[in-house]
Amino acid sequence: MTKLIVARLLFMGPAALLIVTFLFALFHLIPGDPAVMLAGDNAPRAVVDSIRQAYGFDQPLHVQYWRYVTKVLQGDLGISNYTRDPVIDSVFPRIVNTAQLAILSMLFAMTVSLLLGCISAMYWNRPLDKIVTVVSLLGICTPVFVSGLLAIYFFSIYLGWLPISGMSSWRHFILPVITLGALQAAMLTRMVRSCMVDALGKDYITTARAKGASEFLVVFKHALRNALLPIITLFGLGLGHTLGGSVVTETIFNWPGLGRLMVNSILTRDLPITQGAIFFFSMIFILVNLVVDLIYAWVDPRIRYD
Amino acid sequence: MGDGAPLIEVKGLKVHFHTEDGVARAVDGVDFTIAPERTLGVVGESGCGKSVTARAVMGLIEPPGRIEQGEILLHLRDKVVDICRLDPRGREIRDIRGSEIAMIFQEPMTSLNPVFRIGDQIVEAILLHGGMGRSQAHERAIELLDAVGIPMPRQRFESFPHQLSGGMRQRAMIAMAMSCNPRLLIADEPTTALDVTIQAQVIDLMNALRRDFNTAIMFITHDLGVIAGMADDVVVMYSGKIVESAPVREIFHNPKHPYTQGLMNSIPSLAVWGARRLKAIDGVVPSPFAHQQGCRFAPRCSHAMEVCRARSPELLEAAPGHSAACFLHQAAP
Amino acid sequence: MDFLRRYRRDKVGAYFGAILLLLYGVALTAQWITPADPMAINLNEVFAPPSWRHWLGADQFGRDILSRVILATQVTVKITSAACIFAVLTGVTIGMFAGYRGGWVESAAMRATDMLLIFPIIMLAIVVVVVAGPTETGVIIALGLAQAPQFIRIARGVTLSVKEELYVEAAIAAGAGRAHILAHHIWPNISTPIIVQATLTLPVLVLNASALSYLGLGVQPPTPEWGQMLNEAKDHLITAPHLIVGPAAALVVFVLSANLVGDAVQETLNPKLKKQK
Amino acid sequence: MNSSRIASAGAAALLSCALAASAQAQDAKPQYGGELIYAQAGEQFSLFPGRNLDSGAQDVWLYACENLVEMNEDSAIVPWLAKSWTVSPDKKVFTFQLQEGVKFHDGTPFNAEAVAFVFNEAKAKTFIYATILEGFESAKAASEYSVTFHFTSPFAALLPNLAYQKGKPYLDSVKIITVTDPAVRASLLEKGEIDRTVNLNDFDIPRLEANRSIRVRVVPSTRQYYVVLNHMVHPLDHVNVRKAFNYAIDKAGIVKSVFAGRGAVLSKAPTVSEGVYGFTDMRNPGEDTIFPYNLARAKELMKNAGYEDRNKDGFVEDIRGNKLSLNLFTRRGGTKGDFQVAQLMQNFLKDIGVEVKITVLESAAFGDAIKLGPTEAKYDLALLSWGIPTADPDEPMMLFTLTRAWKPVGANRMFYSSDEIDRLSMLAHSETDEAKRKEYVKQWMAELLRDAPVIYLPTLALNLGSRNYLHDDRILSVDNYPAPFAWLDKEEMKKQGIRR
Repeated sequence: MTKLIVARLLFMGPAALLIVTFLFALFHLIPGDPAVMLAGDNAPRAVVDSIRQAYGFDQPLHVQYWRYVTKVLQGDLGISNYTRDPVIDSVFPRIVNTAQLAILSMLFAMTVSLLLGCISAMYWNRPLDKIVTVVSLLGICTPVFVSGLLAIYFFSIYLGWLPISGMSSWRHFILPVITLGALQAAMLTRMVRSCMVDALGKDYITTARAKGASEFLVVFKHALRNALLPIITLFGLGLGHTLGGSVVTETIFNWPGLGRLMVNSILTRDLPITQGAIFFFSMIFILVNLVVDLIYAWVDPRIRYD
Repeated sequence: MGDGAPLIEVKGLKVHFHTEDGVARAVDGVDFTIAPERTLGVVGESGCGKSVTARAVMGLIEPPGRIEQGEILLHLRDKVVDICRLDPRGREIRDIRGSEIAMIFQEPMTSLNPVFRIGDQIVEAILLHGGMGRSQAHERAIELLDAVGIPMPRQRFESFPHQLSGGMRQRAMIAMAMSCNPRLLIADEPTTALDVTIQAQVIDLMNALRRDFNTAIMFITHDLGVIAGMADDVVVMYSGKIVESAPVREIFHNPKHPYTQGLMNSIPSLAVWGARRLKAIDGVVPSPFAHQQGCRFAPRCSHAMEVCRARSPELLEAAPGHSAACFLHQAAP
Repeated sequence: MDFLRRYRRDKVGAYFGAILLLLYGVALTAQWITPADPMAINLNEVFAPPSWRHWLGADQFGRDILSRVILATQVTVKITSAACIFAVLTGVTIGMFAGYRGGWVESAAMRATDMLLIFPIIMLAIVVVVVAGPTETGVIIALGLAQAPQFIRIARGVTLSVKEELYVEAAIAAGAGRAHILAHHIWPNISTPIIVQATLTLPVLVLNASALSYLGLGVQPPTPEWGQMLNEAKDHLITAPHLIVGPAAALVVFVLSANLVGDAVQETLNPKLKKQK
Repeated sequence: MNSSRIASAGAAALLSCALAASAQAQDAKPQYGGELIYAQAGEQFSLFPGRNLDSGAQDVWLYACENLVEMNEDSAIVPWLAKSWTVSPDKKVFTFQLQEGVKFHDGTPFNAEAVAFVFNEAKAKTFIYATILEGFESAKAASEYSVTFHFTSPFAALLPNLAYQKGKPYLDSVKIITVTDPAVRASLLEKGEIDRTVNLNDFDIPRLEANRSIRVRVVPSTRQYYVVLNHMVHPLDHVNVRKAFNYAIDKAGIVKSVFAGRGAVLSKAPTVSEGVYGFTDMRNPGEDTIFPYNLARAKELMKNAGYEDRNKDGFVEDIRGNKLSLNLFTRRGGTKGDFQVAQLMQNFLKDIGVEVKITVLESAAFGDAIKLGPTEAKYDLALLSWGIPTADPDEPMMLFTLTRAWKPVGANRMFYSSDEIDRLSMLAHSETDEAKRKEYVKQWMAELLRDAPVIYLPTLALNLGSRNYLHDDRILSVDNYPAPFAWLDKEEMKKQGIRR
């Protein structure tokens, strides 16, 4: 097991370098010139050239690349083209914000989906199951910006209970967490339901009942432990996605998260910020996947890792 | 049947499955009794309803299956309980399952939960019915693993099902079943999935346990050889009904129902020298969905008479302790 | 075919199966069955509420929303279905192969999947525009690629567990080749979560398609597309609420029927489930 | 990131950070204290003035810093930290007399040294806007309170002398938050979580105005939409075709459907709008805008340019029979309503039989596509907008219509060239006599109407939503929203249940 952990952690180094190089090449492959973006549509060439010269965009690519990599190796992720603030100062706090939102919404999603999924599997094809199915499907179909805006209009303005934007108190967390969590919960419920049905059909369930185990024990211990495999995979993916930041949720609830920063930096070709954001995000993502794989082995002994 | 009160009395049991394709009459009126500390062999081709009967006794009939009619009387020390009337997911039936009646299944590969250790699954069975702390249960489980002949029981306690062979897993199942000294052990084709050598070991093991734990066994199989080595009394089932019931010697040497005779003729016997063609019973087992007048075996029965096609025979005594459901041995009413 | 006979008996599956077929029928014949010209702009009817002339009302340029939803069905259903199939095919083959081979092949494939997941879909889309140009195939590849990792991980997870089963070893002992094993033993076990996941990704694909249209990918105006219509309706949620009804209803019907058909298919393929009912 | 544009008010506005020291008693009603919460749309901005061009950034400056001179509602240059200023006869040296007794936040005195330092530093560090001060050489402190600016070439600067307001600000502090989604900004204003916000969705304004405790101000801006006609592409080099395209566009329809009737105003003059110096109404009498919507006239112009629908397929063909089909490049979300206007262009030009294919490009890719020279540019039409932050026509004249300013050098993406336009532009560039300069600008605009190098479209309007307990904040047509002397009516805030 430890061999696996060490291998994955060692992998993070080269992976980061690979990503940085890949991004650098990509940014110079796709159209879009930061100097033009900075100067604006109507700026004369003189202005554009002066910016390009001032920011070192006119250096040959390999020089720019080498200068960037050496700085990164010393832990300096460079400064943003726009705000000229160090990348770490603008990226790191956003990762913390996104992580808070992601973890809370995934916990919300997990509890809701495990509960609903198991219930609808126990009452397979009976009215309760049908209701859960339709509700979870509606949850998936509603785009986050619709559910978000409606939640704001109803809870914040009409009822006036909850604040709309900002992060200062716990009450600010309720709407974004539930909106983002609801989407993930809807997805996970469907998967939990189908995996639970699969598991409940197995022979060891009959054995468990033959032992005199209660229905609760049969479903939530014997069946659930076996259904956890695909569920954990999806949970890991869901966490990965939400850690990447849900651009829409962050825009609607004005949540200064990683998602919005990453997308904006791509659209405005602010390469240092994109690199910094994706660099941190990839590290977190690899860690999340490592944790998921460890949980995997713990849950399913048949998968040998030693 | 043995003297004294029976352990299990099954009367007029009917279990039907309501599926889209129609109503399947898996068990269509079955009567038999199981005496304490005796082994009842239930034999019949696959699809004759023997497994459904076994699960009915354990109260494991889940929708779309439903017990239409009949009683399954379990004689406990202080009272008699009708298992048919108990709620399959209720508290009362759960106290019986695993402690009064235990069950082992055909597929050792899938009957044990793959993600839990063998020992833990046995400990769970013990703890479900109380009377012991966790550490005591731990030791008890190891004793049981040893009792069923699993080498290095302390280490095997920690291993997972997929780390054991088919035979070992079946032994673990038996250990789990016996963990609460059940008064009846239902074995639903426990040897079918095993190869012959392991089969013999499991049968010897069950006979030994029967004596040590003086447990009654309801042994379900389609293998007449296993019945011969195992059963005290035998019940032969055909298409949801019992066609013959007698002590094991009677069944093998003096089969009265044409179907039982057909089964006996289809066994290769060492006793008879020289090659003789084995006689197979011609025709096919009727579908459980079919509504058929008269005796279900009539279409395939060489002695079929007019009355056999008109009405279905009752299971009546043709000789002391030996009953058959066939008009050959009863006066037509 | 026996599958159809058994499938039809499941009332819900049959009913929603019919709706799904109807939807694909609409998608095929969209151009000819729209009540009005979906592109006709009429600035006197800006945001006209639902009326006899416009059953679902008119949008910002006075175009008939019902006609646009119908025409959009063609675009959206085609793109999302193709992208879903692309994701399933690539995902399952890579996932099964990686799970089965194990060793460095598996870890290489899984790390590549992680890489794919790290890049936001917008980045993937821009690269695809440069490589494949702003065509529909471009959209399909970008959308499919973004969803493939989910299938890869599920397929790999289940393959790892199934590979350990005795009957797989028995099949190998019987001389079955790897392809045979994957097709006959591993795929039936994977089909359940994969089918569910496939029907789950449809709504995500529709919404991602609209995010991509911001980048000038695929559908160029004035051809309508559900995701785009939903986005435009977002800005007028309060002033013109009727704008969102058309595309949202279409999306719900499409996803609901796809998922319920998925359930029914899953049930017919897996008879053991029937016993449960 | 809404479109960035050249920042700060050109030659006349010089930059420094200071707080006016002497306080003057105001009438009793305005009261001190309280925090103003202002929600702004721009995402990318930096507090360091020299670094960023984003309009969002400029808002921030206006709270924290003050210029030597300011611009008021009707875009006249108003003295601020500089009492007065004079220009040398050869227009190469400008001398500013500064206010006495003004201190920086940290107490250091505000004097000529500080001003000179700021500007020399800007030039040395190549701050973005420094290069806009064409020909700026250096700044010297002539005395304690007078600073001189030396230019290599004459630079027209308009310096009327008006009274100014001075005093101590009423607010304790200003909290600026960034909310990118307009619908969320509107709901924050309704809920009272913010006091003031800009760039509201035009369709939300009627709802907000209906709310008693909210006041919405709408002001025409200096940003005018236009469609580039690539003169390198036949027949766009033909003036009748360009005029036909102009007449074919229903500008009122655009204002109504895309901008809810109030988010934009019909343009009264080419490129230059009301807030800009030298503006005169160029509309013919009785017409609501330049090139008013006239489908018949447009078709007629196309006809005598040789374009008719010969094969009755709904599209016009030239004499040799090939169909007139053009591509239109546009961005999406760059400027308010750009994607919608592009679709309407496609529809209106289809009415006169011209097939238009829209290519929506992601902002950076669009930037690349429209920076190319005459031979590489691939667009026939491109939807853009021209804002004039300096409120002085010199910028569009020098960069937009001049032959010398063809892309990639300037911003003449039409590759349009007219001697008369060049002549008028150079004259206006260095003419300091007000009357003469206004006349040149007028002739320049008349020439643009005669030659129609682009399709002229409506001018955007700016909006500012604020709670009614906020008083004395201002909105300028150059997309600035200064509020240095704003104050909050505490009782009204309590009445509205705003607790902070």
